[in-house]
Amino acid sequence: MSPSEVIAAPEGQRETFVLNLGPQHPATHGVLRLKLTMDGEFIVRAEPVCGYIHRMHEKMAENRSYAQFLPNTSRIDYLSAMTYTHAFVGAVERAAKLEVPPRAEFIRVITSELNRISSHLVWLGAYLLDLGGFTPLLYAFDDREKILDLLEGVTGARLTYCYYRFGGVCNDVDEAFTRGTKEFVAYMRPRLDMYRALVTDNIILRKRLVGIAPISAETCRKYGATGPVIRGSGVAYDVRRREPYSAYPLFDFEVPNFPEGDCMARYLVRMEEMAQSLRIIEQAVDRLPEGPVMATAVPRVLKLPAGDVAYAVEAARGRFMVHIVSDNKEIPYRVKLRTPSLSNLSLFEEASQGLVLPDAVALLGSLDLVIPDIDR
Amino acid sequence: MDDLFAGDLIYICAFGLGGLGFALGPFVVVHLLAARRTRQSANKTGQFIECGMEPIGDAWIRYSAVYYLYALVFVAFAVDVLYLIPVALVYNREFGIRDFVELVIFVGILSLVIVYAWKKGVFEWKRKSSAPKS
Amino acid sequence: MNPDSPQAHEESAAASAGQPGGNGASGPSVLVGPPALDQHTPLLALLEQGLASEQGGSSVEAPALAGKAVDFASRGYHVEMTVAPERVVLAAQLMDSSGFALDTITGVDWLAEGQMELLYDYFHPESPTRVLVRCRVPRAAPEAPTISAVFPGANWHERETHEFLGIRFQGHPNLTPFLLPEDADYHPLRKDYAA
Amino acid sequence: MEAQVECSQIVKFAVLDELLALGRANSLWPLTFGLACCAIEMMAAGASRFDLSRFGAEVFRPSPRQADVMIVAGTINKKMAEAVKTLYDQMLEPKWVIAMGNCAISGGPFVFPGQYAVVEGVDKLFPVDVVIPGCPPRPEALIEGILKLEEKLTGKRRWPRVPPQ
Repeated sequence: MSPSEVIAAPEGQRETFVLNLGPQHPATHGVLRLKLTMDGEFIVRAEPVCGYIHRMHEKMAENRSYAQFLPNTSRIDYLSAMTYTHAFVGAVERAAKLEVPPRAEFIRVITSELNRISSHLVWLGAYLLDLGGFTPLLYAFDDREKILDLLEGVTGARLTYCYYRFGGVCNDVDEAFTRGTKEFVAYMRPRLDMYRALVTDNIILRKRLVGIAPISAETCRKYGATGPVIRGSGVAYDVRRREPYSAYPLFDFEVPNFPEGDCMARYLVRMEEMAQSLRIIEQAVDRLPEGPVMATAVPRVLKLPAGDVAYAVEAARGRFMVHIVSDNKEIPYRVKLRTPSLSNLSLFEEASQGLVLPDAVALLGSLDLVIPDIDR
Repeated sequence: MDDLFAGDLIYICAFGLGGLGFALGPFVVVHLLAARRTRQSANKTGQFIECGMEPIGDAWIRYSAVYYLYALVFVAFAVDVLYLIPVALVYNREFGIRDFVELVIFVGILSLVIVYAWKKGVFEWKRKSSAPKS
Repeated sequence: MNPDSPQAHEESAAASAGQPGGNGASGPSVLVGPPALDQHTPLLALLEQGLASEQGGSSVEAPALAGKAVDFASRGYHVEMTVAPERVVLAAQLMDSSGFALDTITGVDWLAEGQMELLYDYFHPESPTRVLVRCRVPRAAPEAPTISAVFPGANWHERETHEFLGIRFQGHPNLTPFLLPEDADYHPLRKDYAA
Repeated sequence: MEAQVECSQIVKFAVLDELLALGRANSLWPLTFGLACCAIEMMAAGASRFDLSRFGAEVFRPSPRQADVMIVAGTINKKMAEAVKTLYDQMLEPKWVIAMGNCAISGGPFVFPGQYAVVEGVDKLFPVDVVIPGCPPRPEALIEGILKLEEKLTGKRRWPRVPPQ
């Protein structure tokens, strides 16, 4: 018994205090509030409080037509805006049975994967900022600017693209985009090796992440966590493989997963995913078919048949599913947005039991949350 | 009172006043030059900073002993540096190996605090309380 | 227009493996769509048999366990089950035991029919099967048992459905507003909600 | 919001104030207050390509006590309004507010009949100095906003205004 253990307060007078890791905090990447019941440096109970950026997306969906809701889809999770628009557009196409020309499908895959890489780069910069390293943010954002230039050339926006339409994409991809994408893939691969050498193999990062906050596959399933969180716990669940949509079955790519389930596993999954996305983009650009980018017979006023339709995509944070209930009018009756960040965060209370505060911040960063994605 | 004694006295008073001035000077300057009030929208200026939220509960509770031990190790080395300052003043008069050896011995003995604290597990931040384990 | 039972054609080979499934993207080569419908009939049988055995003698409300295979290409889920409110927890346990994960809980306010509907979406980490469990509750006093004991992830979904539509979940540990301010007593997603 | 309370200092200097204003204008420390999409563009502005540190504004202080300007980057909703007002009060004078993006200016895309959650514009809570339209505004627009605030402080514009083509 070392003297420091003897000095600890006796049982009855043990006091915990409540700390607000509140809405305005650099570690929460937005306005998430964590009510932490702390005992010294250890977390007794962490209760996430959400709703500080609730923007009524589902209420807006109920009084706008399908086309008017498109801009909203890229503001739910603005870091992977393409995949979110892809889900909404896919759901409407699935219900209205619209044929999307193959060239549009390929363009959707290319832009979605570029968007996934840019989202992972923002996560890399912000996560290492949480762990104390400032420089990787500058490198990651520098690479990300190259992707944003490519996407801006085609869609005109940097963050909230509204590029997909029901039945295709709104304008075609020019030669500069395909050449630029090839150059970007060639440029990015050595950069990923540099990140591996500089950041992944850094002993301080390994000390902060290896073995911290392990999450079992069973916990992920119980809470419905998906994306890099469940792939970090050993389950190779990827919506692009499980429920093949768009042109993804035509490309071969692995689904990286690591069995440990700790923060390092989730980190490695995202780093590996960037390399896989580069592979997909390379294949898609090489086999980009010619032809129209917009389906021909798209009705002016879109009315979905009565009933439910669901469409799931693999967003950067996990499984994003749009569930539309329509009653044969041009305005949807109810639109449910199943967002990955909500399920990924719901396991935080259980996973952060007994962690030290800095490890809880490392766990929070490894879940890669976008708070408007939770609050919708 | 011969003048030597007066000279020293003046020197000490000047030194004391200078110290006092350094201590109280900023208060005066701030009072004069800083803005008197800040604009309010919910007059919460005095509230503790807790990410924009109302702090819950009180901070005056029994903390675990590890914080105290961490502070103790810091104080030990603060005092260590305190003694090194006068040495630094006279260190380069006529350099002798003896001064260097004395210095190393002095710092060596004081750094035994680190060895003791490390062995006692202060730096591992072990959980010293009996709160419900995870 | 009661959207309760979309005319899902039974057992027709609509989405056989050969024909391009998904949303019919006729890519240069044939897209392999999700597996054929018949792959789900064993699951369907398991669920219905599971529900039937639980239900014991009283088989009066036969529709309580009407489950049917649905064409994935037009609906996005493979199996759809309509369940009475008190059987929701049982359906959740069946889903949990066969390895499903809760996707989300959607509340729909059918104002015209004076009913509210709860849609439980399930996905499976290892298999492509998607299941939708429907449950109708009267609009006057919308009540449903909580499944947060089976799926802890449902805790937040139920809190959100409660605050947006006012559907009470019996046995829920902490049914306070989740996204709206703590003292919110209005239900914004109800069709008759006036700001 | 109470009347404009007199909060300038006791002792005033004519010439020194201009020097003070120039010093403040070139070292505006923003409060890290990213709410939504505009926060990503604010981070991009702080990162290597757009580089806010050319204007002395790259030190993002998390604590309101050490921040000079509050860049409201995102949507303020009613549950968050209380916290925003607390943060504004906790900032020390001289302080300024930049409303970045349409949501901070007027509620932006989330204003529709029957909306129940969004505060339509941050100027309903406290006075705003500079307004940057856009959804989200580009990093260059944020830099222009900071230059506009510097112009407001020092009275003259340090960088030549680019005439719109």
